[in-house]
Amino acid sequence: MPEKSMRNAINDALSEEMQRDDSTYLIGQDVGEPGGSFAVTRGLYDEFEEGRVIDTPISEAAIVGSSAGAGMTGSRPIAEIMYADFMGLAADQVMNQAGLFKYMFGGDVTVPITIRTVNGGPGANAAAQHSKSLHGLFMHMPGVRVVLASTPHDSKGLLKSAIRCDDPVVFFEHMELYNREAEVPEKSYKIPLGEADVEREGDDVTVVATQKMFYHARDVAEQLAGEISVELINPRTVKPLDTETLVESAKKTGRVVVADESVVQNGPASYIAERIQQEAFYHLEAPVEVVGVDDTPIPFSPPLTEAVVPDDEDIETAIRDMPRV
Amino acid sequence: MPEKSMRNAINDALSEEMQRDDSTYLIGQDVGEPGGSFAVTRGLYDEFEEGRVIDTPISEAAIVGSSAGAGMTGSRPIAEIMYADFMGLAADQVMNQAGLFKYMFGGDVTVPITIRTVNGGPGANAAAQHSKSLHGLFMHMPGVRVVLASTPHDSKGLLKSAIRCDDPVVFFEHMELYNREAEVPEKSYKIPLGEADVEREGDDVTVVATQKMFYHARDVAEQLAGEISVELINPRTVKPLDTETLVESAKKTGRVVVADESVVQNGPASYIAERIQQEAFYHLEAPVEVVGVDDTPIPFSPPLTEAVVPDDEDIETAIRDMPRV
Amino acid sequence: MPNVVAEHADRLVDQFREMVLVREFETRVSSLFEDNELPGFVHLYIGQEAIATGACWGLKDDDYITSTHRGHGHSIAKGLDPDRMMAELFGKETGYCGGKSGSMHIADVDQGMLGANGIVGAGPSLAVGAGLSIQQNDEDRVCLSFFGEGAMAEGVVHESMNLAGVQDLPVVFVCENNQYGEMTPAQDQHSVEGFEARGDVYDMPAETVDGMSVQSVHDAATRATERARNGGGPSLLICETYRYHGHYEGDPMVYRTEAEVEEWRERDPVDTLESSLLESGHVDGDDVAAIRAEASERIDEAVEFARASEYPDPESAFEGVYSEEL
Amino acid sequence: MPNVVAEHADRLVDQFREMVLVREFETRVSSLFEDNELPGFVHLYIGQEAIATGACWGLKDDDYITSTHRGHGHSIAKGLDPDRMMAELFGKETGYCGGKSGSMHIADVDQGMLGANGIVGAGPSLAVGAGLSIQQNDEDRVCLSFFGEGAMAEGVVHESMNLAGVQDLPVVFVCENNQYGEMTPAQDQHSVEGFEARGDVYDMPAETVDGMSVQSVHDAATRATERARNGGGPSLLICETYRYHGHYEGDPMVYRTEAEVEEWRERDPVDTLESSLLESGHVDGDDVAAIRAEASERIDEAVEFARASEYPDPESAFEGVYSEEL
Ligand SMILES: Cc1ncc(C[n+]2csc(CCOP(=O)(O)OP(=O)(O)O)c2C)c(N)n1
Ligand SMILES: Cc1ncc(C[n+]2csc(CCOP(=O)(O)OP(=O)(O)O)c2C)c(N)n1
Ligand SMILES: [Mg+2]
Ligand SMILES: [Mg+2]
Repeated sequence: MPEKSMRNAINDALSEEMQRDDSTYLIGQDVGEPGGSFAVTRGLYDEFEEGRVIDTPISEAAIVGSSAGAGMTGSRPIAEIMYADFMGLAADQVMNQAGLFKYMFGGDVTVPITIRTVNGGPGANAAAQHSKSLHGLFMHMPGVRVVLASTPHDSKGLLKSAIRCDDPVVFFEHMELYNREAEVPEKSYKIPLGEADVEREGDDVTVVATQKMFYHARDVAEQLAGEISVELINPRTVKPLDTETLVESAKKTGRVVVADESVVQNGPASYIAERIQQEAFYHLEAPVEVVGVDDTPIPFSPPLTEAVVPDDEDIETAIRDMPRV
Repeated sequence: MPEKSMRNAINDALSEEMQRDDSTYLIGQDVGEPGGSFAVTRGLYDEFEEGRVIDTPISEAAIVGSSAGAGMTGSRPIAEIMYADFMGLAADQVMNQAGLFKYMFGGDVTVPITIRTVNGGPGANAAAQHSKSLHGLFMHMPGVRVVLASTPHDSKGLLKSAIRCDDPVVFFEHMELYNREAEVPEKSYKIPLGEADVEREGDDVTVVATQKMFYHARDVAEQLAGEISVELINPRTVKPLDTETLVESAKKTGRVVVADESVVQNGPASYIAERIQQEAFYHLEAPVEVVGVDDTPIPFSPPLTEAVVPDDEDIETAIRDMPRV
Repeated sequence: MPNVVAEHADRLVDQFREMVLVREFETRVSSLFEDNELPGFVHLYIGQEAIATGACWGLKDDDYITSTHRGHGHSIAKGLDPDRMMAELFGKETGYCGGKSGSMHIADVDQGMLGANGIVGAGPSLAVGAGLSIQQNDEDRVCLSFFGEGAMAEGVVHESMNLAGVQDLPVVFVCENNQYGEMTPAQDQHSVEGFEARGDVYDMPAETVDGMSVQSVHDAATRATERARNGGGPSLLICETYRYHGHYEGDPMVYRTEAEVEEWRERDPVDTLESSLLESGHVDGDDVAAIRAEASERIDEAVEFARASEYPDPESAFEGVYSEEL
Repeated sequence: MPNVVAEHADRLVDQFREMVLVREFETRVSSLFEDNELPGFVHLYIGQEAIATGACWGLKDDDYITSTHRGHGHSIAKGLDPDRMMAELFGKETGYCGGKSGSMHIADVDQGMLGANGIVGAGPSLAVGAGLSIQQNDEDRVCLSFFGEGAMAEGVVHESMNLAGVQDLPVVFVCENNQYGEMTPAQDQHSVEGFEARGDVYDMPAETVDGMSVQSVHDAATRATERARNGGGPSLLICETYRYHGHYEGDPMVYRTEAEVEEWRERDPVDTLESSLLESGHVDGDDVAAIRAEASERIDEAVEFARASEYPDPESAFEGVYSEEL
């Protein structure tokens, strides 16, 4: 299998799905001729006929709102919002429009839209308004599915499923992972929304890790091998959440660390921890440990960013601090 | 002590604080001469001199954004957003502006603004876009404090603290509680942000309940008295959260139910449950139970609304289902 | 207007019939609400009938509209069935949305009605999306987007008109200026004189129309929809009108005088049209009485249908959130 | 422009000095960035100097401005200290925000600079808030709000201008039309010809200004700020300009031609002013050389200051989120 960056794997998914289905189109700021701000959509403007790749004004609400309207009228739009940080400007369009129509209108309508956005990479030192991981906000909105891209392989398969899904999906790509390369199959494949991936089996402790934290956790698991046996799970989609896989693992190991780059306060890692504790309670040796950002905006200066954003050291500490490991 | 509705207690708090501090002003849709959509601001337009109570166009982003700017320049604005459901339109102004300035600008600036809004009352059958409880979204935003009004007494004291607080505060009033009456002291008083209220002591099970769920829980505790001894706690502020009081109670009773009207998925009740499980783990007899809305928009028709929104029955069931109670 | 009436007599009689039906629907809703037969709250269209009827008249079944919290008139004008609308207001399972929407979210996407909407200013961005669908597939359709003058202040309305202008979309923006947004006068919320200048901002034709005259609305809307159909891009119509009832049923209406209401009533779209038709001799008193009786009966039926219908199964409350269960 | 130069020679020389300083700051930042001395990313103001300098010239220390992601020029023009700015770009503790902001959020509220802002379109609503503070306290202040033409498409900018218009606030909206929003030409994002019509929409004077001429910007801004100070309400200035560098440093700039850049360079605000001043005899070559050398030294100092400063204590990362620890 050839190696591909996550950027190119996503680009492939977009290209394949747009070829497959004429009702798809791409819409966002600079996604057209310029090829997107992280070059993810490069080449698509030339590949497809006029109008399939639409550059917009800087209008996040209209990008997402129009996608909701287009989704109801036979299109399958794929919208891009440059950074998840800007999703606040389109929060109503996700929460009160796209996410509610199916239900509110009695169940028959579908709103098959995908909103791709970038969980800002704090490591790029773009500071507090361009660095946040914000999938937690959207997990709280009924009717909306929430997917996290981590590996090139998964990103491609998940994005294809997201585009084909008849519900609104918010698809988060982590900025610092675009250049990561890994093997990606040549042939077309999808990964169902709602299936966690057990990346590595283990007996002593379960680590549930998303996006960049997944890579940190993988390194840690590798290093600890022989000493502590880590079972590493990437949930991949957080809504729906594959609680079954997570709970099963928790029951086996009895110890769980959940690592996610979002803020911990009412954040996704805390929620996942709660679900596991709820369902695996009588099998747990210790409370589920949460690794994330502790109620702090992302600062600019590298030593400050490093202090705030969790890394492999924090995951290792959480594992080692588990009682009786 | 005289009895007062929550509406009037809030009105009193606004009036007292606006008299006390000339740098305060009220801003929102219909808050002026019309007296606000739930009549909460009635009389204030006449009470204060011109310009202190400002009616705006229907522009949620500008209402909150301008408050952030005014807060930085010596004012202490009190903004009203008619329904929490509309806060999506001002999410950026809370998350990326008001909430971040102090930190992002190096710590010296303060943004002393209060955003009052209404956690929609699903019982009023206003359906999916006018019924949500949305404090969970704002708990996830660093720099922002989040307060919930439940009783007339607490509402007044908490709102006064919120207005005097030098940080942005989102203050949620539950629509169905405006008419509830209870004793409110004549003299001025404040309730600190971050102190839970132990409404009732008990030994068998701790119930943590917010806003309308607090009243349901109070009724249930009353009914169960003699059979099951319920300790009832109203967290009052969810950011900061008085984890200490909650955990102490959990350690004592060993069984906890958290009831909140928000969606459970990545919602405040789940987060509170997680915090308690984390810190009281070794004292718990059972996993913390969560009562809330299960991943569903609020429907219109009364039998549907009743099915979706938790009530006293759900709280009682959760208590009775606790193992070995 | 005698000449105009003569020229378009048949259509005007039909439009009169529809406007009477809308008025009858709304008047009945008002009393049902007062009698506590309807849950939630309702915003009535009484006074604005000429706009929905005039603007939707030339639309095809497969054209689209977006609506607002004040959407009953738009729904009827787009061909929705009063039975199922009324059943929805009652929260019954036979309602358009199975009791999930109520007044504020009635929708029938198959009929091109993309939904009433409880978020002020939400419709225009949906209309832009419908316009994008039409443009993508080169369809012979248009989308009309109704919104109140209060919505003019919402950011997303601005974004949407700008995007429609830049992309030359087949969307007609129909602003109904009924002089108030809730309890606050329009002139306290905007430079009302500046509404038309938005045409220059978004590079689309803009026109102010007498919203109490179905003929005027019809003419302007026909020009705008034809232009949109022919690839000429979006337009903006500002229709001057008034609502006689409160913002919501139960509104004490302290913010305006009876005299003001009376002044507007003199321009009532239904009554003035009736007078013109009578004057020009295209209908007589009996015809009018028949039309009114017919509307009344139609709404009787709708109310009966709604009353006789069942409440939805509570279990259905948990269905339809996702396209398949999660 | 000889007459104008003669009349305002002293001011123009001072403005020239400031514009040279901004250009020197930005040019140095560009090379520091290329040398990987600066973390994050930076958006440079080169080409637009006349706007910040011209618009801020008449401001008092206690007047306010709001800025953008491209904010270094505004900061210098509002009197911020290049040392502390540069230290902030380096992420050092002596920076304006202790290393927490970087290029995109430099602020000094005490100096009336309400912050660069990484959210396009965020500034105007903050400016409206400053305007409300000024109005509440009847202060003799104004707020200038700088934003790019791309921000014109953001809903909150529309809401803010509307609110400023309705409330008659002392705010001057300064739109810098540098022809591009990131990589997309302005005319693909708006009806550029329609920018001025926003004045009619919000009932405020609107004026298009040569943003390459400090004199033109100065004149228009002076009129607008005077009007605002005197209770005359808000205005809109649209300043036509250009950025020579990429949207961000590192931008490959495939979206425009070298010829286009060259065309604009002929109108360079610093060079044309230099020529005018030389021509009119108010400065000679030595003066210019001295001014340029002085700026260069000033920036040398700033860089030295920044380099010599310490990184902040990592523990400080957790401080300053709330006014007291939660
Ligand atoms: C985003 C949002 N803000 C506020 C409201 C509350 N609200 C409902 S209707 C209304 C007034 C709307 O005025 P207008 O657009 O003129 O429509 P009209 O009611 O006059 O038909 C307001 C403020 C809302 N529903 N949505
Ligand atoms: C809300 C938001 N959307 C998108 C972006 C990404 N972005 C940063 S600068 C920029 C272009 C802004 O254009 P303009 O307002 O003309 O300012 P200029 O860069 O030309 O100075 C964009 C789209 C952002 N920072 N914020
Ligand atoms: Mg209106
Ligand atoms: Mg620009």
